[in-house]
Amino acid sequence: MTEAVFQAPKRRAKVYESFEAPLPILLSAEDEEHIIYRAEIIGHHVIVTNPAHIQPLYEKGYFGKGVFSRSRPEHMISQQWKYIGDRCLPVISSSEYQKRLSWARSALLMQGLEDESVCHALDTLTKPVEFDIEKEHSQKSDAKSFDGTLVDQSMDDMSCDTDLNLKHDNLDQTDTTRPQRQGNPLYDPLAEIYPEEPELLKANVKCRRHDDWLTHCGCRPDEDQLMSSERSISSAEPSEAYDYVLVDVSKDDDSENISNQNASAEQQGKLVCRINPFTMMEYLQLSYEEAFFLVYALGCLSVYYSGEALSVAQVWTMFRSLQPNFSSSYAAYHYFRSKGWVPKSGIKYGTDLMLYRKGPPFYHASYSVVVDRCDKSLRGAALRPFSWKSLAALSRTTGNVSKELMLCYVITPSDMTEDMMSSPECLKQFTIQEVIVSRWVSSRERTEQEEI
Amino acid sequence: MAGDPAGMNMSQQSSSLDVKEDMDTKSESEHQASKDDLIDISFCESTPLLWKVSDMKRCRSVGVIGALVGSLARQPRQNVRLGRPLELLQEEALLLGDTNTAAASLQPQDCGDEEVHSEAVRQYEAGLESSYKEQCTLALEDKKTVMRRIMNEKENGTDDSGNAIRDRLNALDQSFRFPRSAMAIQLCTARAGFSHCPEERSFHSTDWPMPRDERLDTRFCVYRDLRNKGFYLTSAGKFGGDFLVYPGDPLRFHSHFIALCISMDEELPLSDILAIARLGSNVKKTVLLCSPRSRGETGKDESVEGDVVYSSLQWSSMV
Amino acid sequence: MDEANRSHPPNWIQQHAVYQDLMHLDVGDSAQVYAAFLVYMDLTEVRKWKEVVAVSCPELQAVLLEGREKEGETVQMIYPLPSHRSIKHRELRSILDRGAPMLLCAVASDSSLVYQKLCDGFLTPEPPVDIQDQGRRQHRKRRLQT
Amino acid sequence: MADRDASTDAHKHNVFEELLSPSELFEARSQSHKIPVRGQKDFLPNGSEQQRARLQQSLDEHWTLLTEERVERLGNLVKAVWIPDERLVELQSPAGKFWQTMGFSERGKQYLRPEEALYLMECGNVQVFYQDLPLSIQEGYERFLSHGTVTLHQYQVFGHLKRLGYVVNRFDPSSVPSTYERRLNLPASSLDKQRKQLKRKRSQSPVSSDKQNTSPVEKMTTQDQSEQLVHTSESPAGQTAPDPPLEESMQSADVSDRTWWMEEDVQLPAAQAQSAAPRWDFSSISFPDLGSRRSHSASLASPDPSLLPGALEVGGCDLAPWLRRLNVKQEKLSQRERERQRERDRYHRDINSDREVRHCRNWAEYLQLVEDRRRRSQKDRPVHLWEKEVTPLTQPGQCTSHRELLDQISIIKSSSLSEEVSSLSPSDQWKISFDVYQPDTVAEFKKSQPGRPYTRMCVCSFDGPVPDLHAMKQLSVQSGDVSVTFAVVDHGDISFYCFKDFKLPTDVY
Repeated sequence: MTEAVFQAPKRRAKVYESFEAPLPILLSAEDEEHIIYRAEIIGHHVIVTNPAHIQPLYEKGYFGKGVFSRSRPEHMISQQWKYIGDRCLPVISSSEYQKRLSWARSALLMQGLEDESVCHALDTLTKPVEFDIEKEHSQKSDAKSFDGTLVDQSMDDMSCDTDLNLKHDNLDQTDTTRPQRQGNPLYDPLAEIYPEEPELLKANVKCRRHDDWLTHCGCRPDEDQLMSSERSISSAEPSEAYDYVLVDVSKDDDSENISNQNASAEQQGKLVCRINPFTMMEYLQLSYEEAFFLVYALGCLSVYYSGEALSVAQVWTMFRSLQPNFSSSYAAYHYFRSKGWVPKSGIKYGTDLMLYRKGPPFYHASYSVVVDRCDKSLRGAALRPFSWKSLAALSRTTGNVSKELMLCYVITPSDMTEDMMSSPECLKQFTIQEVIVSRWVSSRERTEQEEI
Repeated sequence: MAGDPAGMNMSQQSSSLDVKEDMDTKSESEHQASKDDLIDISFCESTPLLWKVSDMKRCRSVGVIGALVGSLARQPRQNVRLGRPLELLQEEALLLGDTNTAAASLQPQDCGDEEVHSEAVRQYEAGLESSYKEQCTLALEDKKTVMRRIMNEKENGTDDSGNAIRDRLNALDQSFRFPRSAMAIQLCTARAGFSHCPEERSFHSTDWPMPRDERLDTRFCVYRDLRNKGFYLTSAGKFGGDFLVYPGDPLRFHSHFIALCISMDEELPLSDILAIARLGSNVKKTVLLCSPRSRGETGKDESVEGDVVYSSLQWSSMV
Repeated sequence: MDEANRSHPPNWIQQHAVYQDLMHLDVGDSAQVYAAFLVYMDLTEVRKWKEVVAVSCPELQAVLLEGREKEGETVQMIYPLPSHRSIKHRELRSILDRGAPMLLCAVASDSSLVYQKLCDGFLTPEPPVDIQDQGRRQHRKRRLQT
Repeated sequence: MADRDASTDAHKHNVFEELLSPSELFEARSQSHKIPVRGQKDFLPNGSEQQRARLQQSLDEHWTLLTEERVERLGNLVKAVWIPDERLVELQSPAGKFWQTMGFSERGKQYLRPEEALYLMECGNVQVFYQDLPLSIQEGYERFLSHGTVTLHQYQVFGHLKRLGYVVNRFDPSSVPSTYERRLNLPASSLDKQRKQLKRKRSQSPVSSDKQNTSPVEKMTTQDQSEQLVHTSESPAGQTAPDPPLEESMQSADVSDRTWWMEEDVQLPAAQAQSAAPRWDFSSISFPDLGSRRSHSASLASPDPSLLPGALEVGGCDLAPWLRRLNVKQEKLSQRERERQRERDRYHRDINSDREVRHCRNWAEYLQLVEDRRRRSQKDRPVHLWEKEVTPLTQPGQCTSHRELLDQISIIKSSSLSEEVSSLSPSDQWKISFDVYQPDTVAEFKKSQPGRPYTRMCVCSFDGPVPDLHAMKQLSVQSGDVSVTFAVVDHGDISFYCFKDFKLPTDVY
C-alpha cells in the first residue's frame, strides 16, 4: 500500500568501458559455439582458471572477482614493466625471484620427482634467457615446467590477450548486430533521464598503476597520459610476457626505486631475463551464488570437484554444505539477477549484497541488501536478528554512502522439509518480500529554518 | 509550615544556596551524603528522571550526564535545546545508587487526610493573594520609576510637558490599577511547595523499579569502569553502540569511542562488526569492545572494579 | 580422475608450497584454512607484506597469519574468517593477548576481503577534520560511493 | 524498602527551593527568549585554563537555561482540572489557539487528553489543577502518563513532534476503512485514477521529505522513471523484439538442436566399430571387477586362452586369500584429512554405480563411452548438467533476448506487505499510537475532518525488538493506505524508521 519510491540509480560520472552484454551467454540461436565455462572447486573456493573464460564471465554480467584484485581480474606480477626489444616484461626483485624459485622446487618435489630430476628441471627453468631469437620458443617448450599454464598454455594466453587488444575492432565490426543499448530508449529504460552516452574513453590508453589498458582496470587517465597514449601502444603487447620476468640483481631487495622509464644501459645491465619459475596467474573467483546461477539459471558453467564435473543437484548440495543458509542467499541472488540487476558482495558494508544497475563500472550501487529467512508465519528473523542498535549502525552506514538499505526476506513454505531443500527445485516454492528501510528525519527542514 | 509562604520561600531559597556552595567545596571522594543530601530520582514507569536543578548539578559533578527530555522553559517549541526533566540511563541511576548519592522518590499517593489537604489549599491561596499584593506594589514602583526618568529627561529640555507628567505621577498612587490577569504566575517544573502528600523514598537501588537482567549488569559494569577511568558517557543508540565515550564533559568535547558492551562469550556476527566499524570510521570514532571479565578468570571471588577488557576496533585503511 | 580432464593443466594454487603447508596444519576448520590462503596471497602478492607465515592456533582451531606490513615494522597477527561467521570477544582476546596488534579479516565467498584493525585498550581516533577541510571531506564522501 | 522521612527539615528545603518569590516572578516578565549558541567542541582536554574557562562558561549557560522557571501572566493561562477517573483534563476557561488542533468537546464540556495537557503545560499555556492545587510539570508526568493513557516513550515522541509543529492525534483503529471497505469505495472502472492516487501517496510519504535535496522536478523524473521501469517489465516480451525473423531463427535453432542430438546417437555404433583395435578384439574381452564390493564371486574364471601367449595355462583363481590380505585396518587420518575424505566421498561417485559404465561389456566400450562423454561435455549440453534429475532453467542460445531469458529464469515469486494477511495471527506487541499531520497543513486542519494523515507512528523502545515481517505486515494492514513510521526512543533521543514495501523493477537491456 505504501510503497517505497524507486530512486533512479546514480550513473557514474565517467565510464571507462563499453557495455558488452548483460550475461555471459549468447542471446541468439545463431550457429555459434556456445561456450560452457569451467570452474573448479579448489579448497572451498570456486575458481575459474582459463583466461578465455575469465574475461567473458567478468565482462558480461560482472561475475566473480579477481583473486588478486579488488574486483576486475587485473593483477600483474609487478607494477613495473620494461621493454626488451619489442617485449614488455615485468621487473621483479631478486628476493621475489628466489621465493618463486623455491615454490617451483616445492611443487616439483611434490610431484614425487627424484632430487636429480628436480635439479635438472630447475636448471632448465633458471637458464638465462636470450631474447630476440625465434628459437627461444622451442627451447621454452622443452623446459619441464610443472605448471602447464606456463608452457603449454602460452598460446592460449596470447590468443586471449590478443582478443583483449582487438576488442575495439570487434566492437566496430559488430556494431550493427550489437548496438550500444545504453542511452537508447528502446533498450535503456533510464535513457530518458540520461539521454547522453557516458564519456567513453579511448580504449588504448594505458594505466600506469595497473599496467593494463584503462578500459580494463577502470582507472582514470592522467592528462599527460592522454597526450602520450599514441606512443605507448606502438609497441607489442606486454601481456605476452607472462612467462618471462626481468630479475633485478642490482639490489638484494625491492626494485621499487627503479622507476626511470628510459633506463640507462648500466641499469639495464643489472636486470636479467629469466623464465618465471612459478607463474601465479590471476584467477577469477566466483561466489557460490554466482557460480550456481551460471550453472542452474544459465546452464553455462561446469563446476568440477577433484576432476569430476558435478551435476546441478550436486553443486547445490555442495554449496549448501559449504555455506550455511545458501538456499536463502541464493534465492535472493537469483531473484535480483532475474530482474536484470547485478548483485555483488556487500561485505564492505556489513550486508549480503550490493545491487548495481548494469554493473559496477556504469552505476553506483543502488541498494545494500540484507537477506533474511522466515517461514509463512513471518515471525522472527532467522539469519540476521536485528536489534535497533545494529539496525541503526547499518542504516547510517548505508545512508553515508548514499545507498538504500533493503531487507530481503526469503519466505519458505511452512511444510518445507529438509528433503525438499536438498534439490534446487525448492526455489520455485520460495517467495521474496523486499522492504526498504529508511530513516525519516523529522526535523531537518524545520530546524534549518528555525536554527537557533 | 506556618506564616507567610512567600516570605518562607525567600528564606528557604537562600539556605538551599548555602547547601549548594557546601557541595562545591567538598571533593567527590569526601562527599558523604546524608539522607537529606541525596539526589531525588523520580521514576516514571521504569525510567529514572531528575527534576530539580540542584540534583542535576550534583549529578554532573560526579560525571553523570543524563539526557534532557522536556521542553525548555525559555523556548518550548523546538528540539535543539531541551529542558527538564533529565532522563538518566539506568546505569547512571545505578551508579548514583551504589555510591549512596541518590534515593528513589516514589510517587506520592493522594493522601486521604482532608484536613491536611484543605490546609495546603488555604496556604496556596493565601500565597497567591500575598504574591498579588506584592506584585501590585512592584508594578506601581516600576511605573513610577519609568515616569520619573521621563520627567527628568523632559525637565532638562525647554518643554513644559514635564508638569503634566508630575501631575500624573502624583495621582498614580490613587489611580494605579494592576489587573489580576497581569499577575505573573509560576508554573512549577519540579514538585514544589504544596505537594499533595509527603513523598516516600527508597534508598536501595535493588528496590528501584528497574528490571535488572544480565544485559544491564554487563552495561553497568562497563559504565562504572569507564566512569572511574574519568570518561564521560552518554547513550550511543544512534551510532549503533551502547555508550558514546567522551574524554571530558560532553558540553565541550567530542566523543572518541563508541562502546559496545558484550559479554566475553556473546556471539557477534561478523557482518554486524563490519557495519559498526565502518560507521565508526565514517564518524571518526573508535569502536570499543567492552567485556567484563567473569569472576572465575580474575582469580578473585568478587568482581572487582576495573576488571573490564577493552579492545579497540577500527576500519583498516587496507582496502 | 575422469580421463576427459587429464589434459587440463593443474592450477598453481594446489601446487603452491604455502597452500600445501596450510593443508598440512592439522586444523579442523577447513573453511577457515582456505580463507587464510586467500588472505596470505593478498598480503604477499598484492600488498607485498614481508615475512608472512601461517601459524596454527589450537585454541581457536584456526590458522593465523603473522607478518610485517613493511620491513622492520612490528609483527601483526591476522585472523582470517569467512564472512558469514560470528565471533566472540574472548576469541579476539586470545589473539590480542599475545601482545601483537591484529587484523581481523572477513573473507567473502567471492574472495572479497575486509580488514579491521584491533588492538588492546583504548585507541584514540584521529581528530575530526576542521571546517577548512570540509571541501576535502566532501571529496572523500564522493569517493566512498562504489 | 521505603522510609517515610518527609518530615525532616532539609527535605522541606528541597520542596521549596525552586519556588520563585513575587519579586522574582515580577522580574521574570522581561526574561530573554534567546537561546545561546553552542561553540565548536574540542577534541581532547589539555588541562589549559582556556579550556577550563570555556567549559565553565558553557556550564553556566546550561544551568541558567535549566534553572529558568515558566512564568506566565495569569490572563494568558487556560485553567483546567485533572479528572483521574476519566484520565482527562477538563478546561475551566476558554481554550486558546491550540484548540484548533487539540482537545475535544463532549456534552458541552471541553477536554484535553493527558498528553495534550502535559504538552501545553510545558509550553506555558495551561495550568492544570488537581484538588484545587496546581500541578507541577513533574506531577503532570507522574499522574498523566501510564499504560492506560500514554506511556513516557509515547509522550516523548508526541512532544518531539508537537514541538516541531506537527499535528499529532491518537490513532483510532476504527477510523481506518478495512481493505474490504476500501475496495467497495473503489470506482469500478478507472485504473487511471488508481494510478494517480498511487502517485499522490508516494509523493506524500515521509521518505520523500528525507530526500530534501531532490528538487520537485527531479522527483518527478525519478517517479516517472520508476513507472517506466515497471511498465517495461510488465509489457509482453514481443514488444521490443521487433522482427519476426528472430522467431524464425529460434525455431530453426530448435530443429538443428534436435538433429544434432540424433546424429550423435546414430554415430555412436560407427565410432565403436572404428575404435575396435586390430590386435585384440576388445569387444570380446571381459574385464573382471575385483575392487567392487558388489562382486560376490570369490573366484575368477580362467581367462580366454586365445589372449594368453604360447602354451601358458592359467587356471581359475581363488580370490578369498587375496581379499583377506587386503589391508582393512582403519587408516590413521588427521582431522583435516578425515574432513577432506568425507567431502571427497560425498562427491566422488563409485564408477560402478554409473549405469552407463555398467552397461559397458568391455574396455573398448568403456573407452568409447569416456570419449563420447568428453565430446558431449564440450558441446552445449554437458551430461552432468542435462542428463540428471535437475537441469538448468535455460540453455545457452535458447533465449533470443534478455527479456525472454529473464522471463525463463524468474521462478521466485515476490510478495507484498498487503498480501495474505487474513492468515496472520494478531499480536498485541505492536500498536500504532498516533496519526501525524504535517506542520504546513495546520492552517487548514479541522479536528472534525482531519483527513488522511501524513504518516502513523508506532512507538518502540530502543531496547525492544525490531519489527519482523509479521509485525510490518500487521501494522501496514492496520494502517491502510497510510505509511507507518517507527519512532524509536533511546533515552530521549528519537529516531524514526520506515519499513516500506518495495518491488525492484525488472531492468531489461
